Amino acid sequence: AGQAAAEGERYVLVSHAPDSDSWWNTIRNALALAGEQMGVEVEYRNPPTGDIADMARIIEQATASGPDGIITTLADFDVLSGPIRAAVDSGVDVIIMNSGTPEQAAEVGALMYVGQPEYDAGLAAGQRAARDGVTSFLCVNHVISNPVVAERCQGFADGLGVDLGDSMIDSGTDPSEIQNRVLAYLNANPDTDAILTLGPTSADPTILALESNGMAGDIYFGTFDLGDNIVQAIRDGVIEWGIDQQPFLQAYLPVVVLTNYHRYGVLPGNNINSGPGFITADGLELVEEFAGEFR
Amino acid sequence: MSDTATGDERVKEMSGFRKALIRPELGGIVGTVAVFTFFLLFAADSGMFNAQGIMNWSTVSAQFMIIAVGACMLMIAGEFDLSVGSMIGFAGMSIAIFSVTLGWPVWMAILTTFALCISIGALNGYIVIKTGLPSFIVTLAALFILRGFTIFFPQTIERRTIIGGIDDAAEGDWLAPIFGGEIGQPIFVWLADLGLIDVFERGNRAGEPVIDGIPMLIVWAIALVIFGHIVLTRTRFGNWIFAAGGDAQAARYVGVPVNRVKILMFMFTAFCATVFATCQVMEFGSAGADRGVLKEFEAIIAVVIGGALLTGGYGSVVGAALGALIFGVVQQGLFFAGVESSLFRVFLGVILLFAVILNTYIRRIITGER
Amino acid sequence: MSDTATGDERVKEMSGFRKALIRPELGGIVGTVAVFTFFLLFAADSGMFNAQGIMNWSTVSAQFMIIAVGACMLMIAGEFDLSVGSMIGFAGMSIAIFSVTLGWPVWMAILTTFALCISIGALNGYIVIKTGLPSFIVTLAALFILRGFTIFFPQTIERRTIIGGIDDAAEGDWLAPIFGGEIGQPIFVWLADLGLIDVFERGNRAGEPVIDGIPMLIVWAIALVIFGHIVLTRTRFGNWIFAAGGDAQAARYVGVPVNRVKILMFMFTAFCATVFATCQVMEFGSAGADRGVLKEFEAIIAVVIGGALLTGGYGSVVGAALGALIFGVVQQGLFFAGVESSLFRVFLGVILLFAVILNTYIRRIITGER
Amino acid sequence: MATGRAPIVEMKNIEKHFGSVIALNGVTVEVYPGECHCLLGDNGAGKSTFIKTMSGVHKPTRGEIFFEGKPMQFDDPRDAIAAGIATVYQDLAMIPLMSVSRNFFMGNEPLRRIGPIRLFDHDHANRVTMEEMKKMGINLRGPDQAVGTLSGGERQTVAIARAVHFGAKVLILDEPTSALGVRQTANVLATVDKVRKKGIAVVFITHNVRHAMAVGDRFTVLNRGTTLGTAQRGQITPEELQDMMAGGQELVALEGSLGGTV
Amino acid sequence: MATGRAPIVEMKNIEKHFGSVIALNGVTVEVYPGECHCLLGDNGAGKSTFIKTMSGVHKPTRGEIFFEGKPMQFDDPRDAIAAGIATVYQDLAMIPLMSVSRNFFMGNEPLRRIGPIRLFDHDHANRVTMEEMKKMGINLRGPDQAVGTLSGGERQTVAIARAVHFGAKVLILDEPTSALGVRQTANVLATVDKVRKKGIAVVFITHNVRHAMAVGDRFTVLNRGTTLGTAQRGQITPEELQDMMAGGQELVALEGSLGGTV
Ligand SMILES: Nc1ncnc2c1ncn2[C@@H]1O[C@H](COP(=O)(O)OP(=O)(O)OP(=O)(O)O)[C@@H](O)[C@H]1O
Ligand SMILES: Nc1ncnc2c1ncn2[C@@H]1O[C@H](COP(=O)(O)OP(=O)(O)OP(=O)(O)O)[C@@H](O)[C@H]1O
Ligand SMILES: [Mg+2]
Ligand SMILES: [Mg+2]
Repeated sequence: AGQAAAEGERYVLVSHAPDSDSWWNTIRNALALAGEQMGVEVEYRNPPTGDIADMARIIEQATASGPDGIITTLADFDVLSGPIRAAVDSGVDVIIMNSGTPEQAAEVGALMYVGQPEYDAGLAAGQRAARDGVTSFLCVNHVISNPVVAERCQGFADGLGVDLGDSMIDSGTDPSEIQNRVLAYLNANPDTDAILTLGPTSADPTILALESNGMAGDIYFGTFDLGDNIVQAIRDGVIEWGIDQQPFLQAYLPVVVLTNYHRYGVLPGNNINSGPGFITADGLELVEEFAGEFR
Repeated sequence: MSDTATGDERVKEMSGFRKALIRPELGGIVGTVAVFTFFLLFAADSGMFNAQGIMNWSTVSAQFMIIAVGACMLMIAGEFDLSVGSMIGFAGMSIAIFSVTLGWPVWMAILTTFALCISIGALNGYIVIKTGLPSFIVTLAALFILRGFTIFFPQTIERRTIIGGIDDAAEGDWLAPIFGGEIGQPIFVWLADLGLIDVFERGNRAGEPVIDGIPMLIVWAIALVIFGHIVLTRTRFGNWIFAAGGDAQAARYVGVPVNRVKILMFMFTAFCATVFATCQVMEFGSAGADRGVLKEFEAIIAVVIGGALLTGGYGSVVGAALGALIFGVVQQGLFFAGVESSLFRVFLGVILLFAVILNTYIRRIITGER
Repeated sequence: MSDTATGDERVKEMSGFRKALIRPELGGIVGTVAVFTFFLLFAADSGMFNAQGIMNWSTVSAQFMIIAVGACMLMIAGEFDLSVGSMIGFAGMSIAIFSVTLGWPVWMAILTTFALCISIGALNGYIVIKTGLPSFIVTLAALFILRGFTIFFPQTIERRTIIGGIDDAAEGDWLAPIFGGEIGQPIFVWLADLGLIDVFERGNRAGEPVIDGIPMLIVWAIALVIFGHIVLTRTRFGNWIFAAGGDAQAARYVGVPVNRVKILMFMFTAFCATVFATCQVMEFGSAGADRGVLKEFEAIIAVVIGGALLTGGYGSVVGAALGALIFGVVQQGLFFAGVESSLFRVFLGVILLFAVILNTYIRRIITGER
Repeated sequence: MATGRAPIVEMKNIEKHFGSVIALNGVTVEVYPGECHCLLGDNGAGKSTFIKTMSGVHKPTRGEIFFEGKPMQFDDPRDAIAAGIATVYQDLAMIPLMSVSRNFFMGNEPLRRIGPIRLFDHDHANRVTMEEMKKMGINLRGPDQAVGTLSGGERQTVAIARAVHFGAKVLILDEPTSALGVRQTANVLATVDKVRKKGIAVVFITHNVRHAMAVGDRFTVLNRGTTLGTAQRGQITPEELQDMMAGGQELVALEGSLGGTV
Repeated sequence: MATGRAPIVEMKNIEKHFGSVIALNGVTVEVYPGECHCLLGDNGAGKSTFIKTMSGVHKPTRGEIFFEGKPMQFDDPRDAIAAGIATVYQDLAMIPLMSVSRNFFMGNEPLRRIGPIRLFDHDHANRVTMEEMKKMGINLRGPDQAVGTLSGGERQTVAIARAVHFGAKVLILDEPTSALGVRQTANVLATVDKVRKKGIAVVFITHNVRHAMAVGDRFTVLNRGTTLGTAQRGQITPEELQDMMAGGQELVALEGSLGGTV
């Protein structure tokens, strides 16, 4: 961590995701790209097991290492607000990305919020599905113990105006188990209208599950976040829409904003909502090319 | 001269029936019967026992079986391997990197991965043997190291931790179908024609039977169980496995090559993990850095439910396979029965406890252990 | 009559210096020195050794220490507990449910949780003692059962897996500050006045020192280490712990109440896990269902790095504390040094292996084990 | 030698079953202070089981135990030890990883008060251990030497020294000489003799008739869980004892040189 | 009895060090076919270590081994067993959880060919085990009875029967009688006698002079890792042997009844 970069600014991005969460690769790639383009030094940090209490320590650590700015998620306001406030107070500029809400970001003293409030995204998706005539759904949650992601299901249920109840299953992360649990659920609840998956980890096996039980293209299927197989499935008509919260922007913009703020004192006046953007079969070219890498 | 000779007045006789019943697999058999009875009573109308439902829990059980066979034989040989889960992730990622990133033919990627993973298994075994450390520690270290690399390599090379596109690469490959294919399709078409199994009613495959064929995963599971069972009970090497786990020193004294046996079992466990990973990668077409997390525990649990002794020297592959079946059926059955899915872990823990208590009782009767 | 008597011509003498050096903690001491040297060389200018940085890795190490003390004493007593991580999640959730959902006063929620968790620890111990099963299996079952309930209860009651607002509930509570508070604030103000530590530059705490005080977490860690060390080396009960783990049968023969010792150690481990959870909940104000995942391994690793023997009867609390320190410093230090975070696991695995090999060597010298 | 005095331990009609195995089937034995009572018998006759009921390890399935005339029930080895029955088991009760002095005082740790807390008095323990071991003719490297580094004979000696030191009224020795060399055996027998002279009752289990004859005052022979009776020293010849120990059956015929040597 | 014939095993100047412990310091012993060679000595004299170098468990630090006149190096117990050296260890090489027949054939599994594959011939193993155990006078419940359910004496017999069955040319017994009762001991001694008469060389370790005198043809006494020499049967009295075994030092003085009985 030398301070040898062209202009010398150093920014640390702290996420709440465990090491292996593939969605965050886009973030890392965008972060690296922004660092390169702006000529600043960037670092990516995350708690290896996804434990948010460990994440608080990482924010404290980042603060101690004296960066110019910290970009962090606000996965659990109670846990993270203290360390983030301490960072702000000790002179580090903070931008909240991804999780949390604009109000919470303001409350901890962050410069701004860039992201897609999870609940709101779920709600928007639910409202859209309700318009398409959906009345019951299955939410495939591959990280049951992560409360942030579960907000999406809650929002979706509220958007539909139904009770979440038993609609959310704990699918585990093993693809074969996810596939078979989805099959089991659909078998036991054949009148399910829609499926909501919360990311590529649960979407990919669900696509296979639907292909194997013949419901592909038949059942209303929406997902969060993008990946190779999701894009292909959207093209094939298996998936209705994918909610793209554009992780690229969530990492890229804060670096750009912070750099410009530190160099020229300019700062956008508003928060930036990077999502929800609904990706459908139309206009998939670029999405397809960069899915999982920059999209 | 003998206290235990037939007709000893100091030992009450055991009935012949009871004796015939008492086998290492008994716990597994009882458990399997109990589990099936339970779900037949409470989830019979949920589709759990129609063709699709059966295929569903069979596939999940087959997965567990593949790793349970390896874990079982290793456990009987007196060691265990916590790195199975990480090895699964590592093997899948290795195939993906070789075939997709480096563009090797898929068969070469698969064979290289097998060679690589089996060597890592051998290294685990070698360290355990040479340092005399408990395998818990050595393989715990391997768990962390392998998982670390599984995340590090794709991230550094491909800038992502899920690598897809393996199915495209595998198109036309001669080796890939052995792991990812299906067999017996005509049988199912015929069964569907007879009306014995359902056909799809809607969607783009309407009219086709709901089951394509038997996935190779299941074939592998059955083959490995049979192989493991024969090796263990019918061969010289099997006797050595029991001996190495029962008392390594005693086995060494009478000339059993204990070190070789143990290292080979570590390699076999790695082999099973790699089979698991390869089937998964070939079926799903992608490899992720988080594949296989906690699978080491699931393998150990299946083996222990199946009656093996954690400390080695006792157990049966058939038992482990039944353990895997119980595990798979309970897991999927709870979904069919509509039980709140977070309670699955609670059930798992409870079943584990009951199974080992039952097994301990059976084992004491068989071996006269005190 | 004695082969090992002083002056035995068949034993080469060991130098006095070497003998003084050889203690169970030696591995931990060597490791600590090595780790600090390493980071002083490679991360000295990263802020790792300024006030905030020191507080950062101290806090993380203190966390590990709290659970390591329990795990260490239990391991010396010959058992271990894989349910520590789940217990942490469970305890936190229990406090949250009692205080937030049910609206009990926080002190009552905390005390009830302690009672509950210690009872669960006692139950673990009781099952291990009564059934004679390996603690690996019993506590593995507990791992699943507790984690299942930790997810199930809040989801059923509150429809989410994270419960916040505990800090509001704890406002003015007499017990909460003992876990979530800080001490020594005046010292830091004074240090800041002297310019020895930084002050906040802005916000509503501008002018205050960047470090408020020493979190109770660290106080608890130090207190538990001292308590554990004294109990283990200075009391009758400590001798019983060693005896129970060294050879339970032998200890029973001479009248050591082995069952009581083991159950108490399970309870103490549960106590430590609950302290950990309570400190965390009081500091952060919320409890989540995923808290504590994998902490059981981290505790065991710290203990083993600190020189304890996985099979019981040998080890030291000070060693375990040093193991926790190494663990914490390496984990945070790698961040400070800017190492790719996925490599953390790789480092951890490698350090674990080296540490146990070193410790095994030291132990053989001390105990004449073969 | 025992008449006129009251027995210190009386075991009456002791039965012990392990599941389907009947290990003891009504055994009655009395032990007097100052005598060395030898317990003899075949492998599996139930000797170890019998003394384990005496020392509280097993609870008898049926039968009564009187200690110093009063009926006693030992729930736990602790109770027996507290009452004054010390036992050196066949499977040695020593913990190899622990130091000699910790082993010596295991279960009887000396305490030192510091205010309200009572700590293990290591200095006292170390001093006593060194002294006691020296008395037995063993020079330790130091009191913190691990028991694992001692030879089998040395460990046996530590175990006996420990039992004697804690003021046992009854000392039970289960085959203490079986793995010992000639010198070590002589040493143990001499110790038994010394202990007996102090008025302590010794129960001594052995397969070796000569060792039994050397130190025994009375001999009880067990066979398949029952007693074949108790004989006084001088009332029985080694040959008769030998025959009884073999369970009253003819010995396997051995040619020439072998006869009568075992 | 040994002269004129070539020794089957010659151990020359064997040294064995364990780290800082010198367990053997140059021991030379010859074993002839058909003799029973007794190895005697104090606890820790190095007897077990010595026979372990003979049977391939330990590699000697220095020294040479000749087997049937040819220099031999055993890297592994397998090699020694293949050459015809079978050993019954002090710490019994039996696996309690395994069945008697699996234990009996452990390391020597009989194979049955089915096409290209060779399977463990369980029928053969079971039959042979039952027969051999019956010859030794032990009636098993069945060949699949676990060894853990046998008594110590029975296990000892299985171990010896196994060694003899596999056509050993040299049979090494490490303190086989130490934990045995009178009858069992007589049985083992009779077996040794029988085996010796078949022309097999027997190396017999014991602490009991009488057992040694009963079956031994020659006696080698070890003391602190070196040999005090080898004596022929008839050239030495039990008392001299006793003295040598105690390491040539005076025995601890025992009063009256104890003298000369151990
Ligand atoms: N815990 C136990 N469970 C079941 N059976 C037991 C147990 N302990 C002893 N036995 C059986 O009880 C009988 C008597 O055993 P015990 O150990 O008392 O014999 P012993 O006279 O001491 O023999 P040895 O001379 O070989 O030491 C044996 O048949 C033994 O197998
Ligand atoms: N693996 C080993 N490592 C270190 N020292 C050893 C080892 N094995 C034996 N020794 C030491 O070597 C010496 C000889 O031991 P050995 O077991 O050969 O004696 P022994 O004559 O068989 O005694 P006993 O009559 O008690 O069986 C002893 O001092 C012992 O402590
Ligand atoms: Mg006995
Ligand atoms: Mg020996």
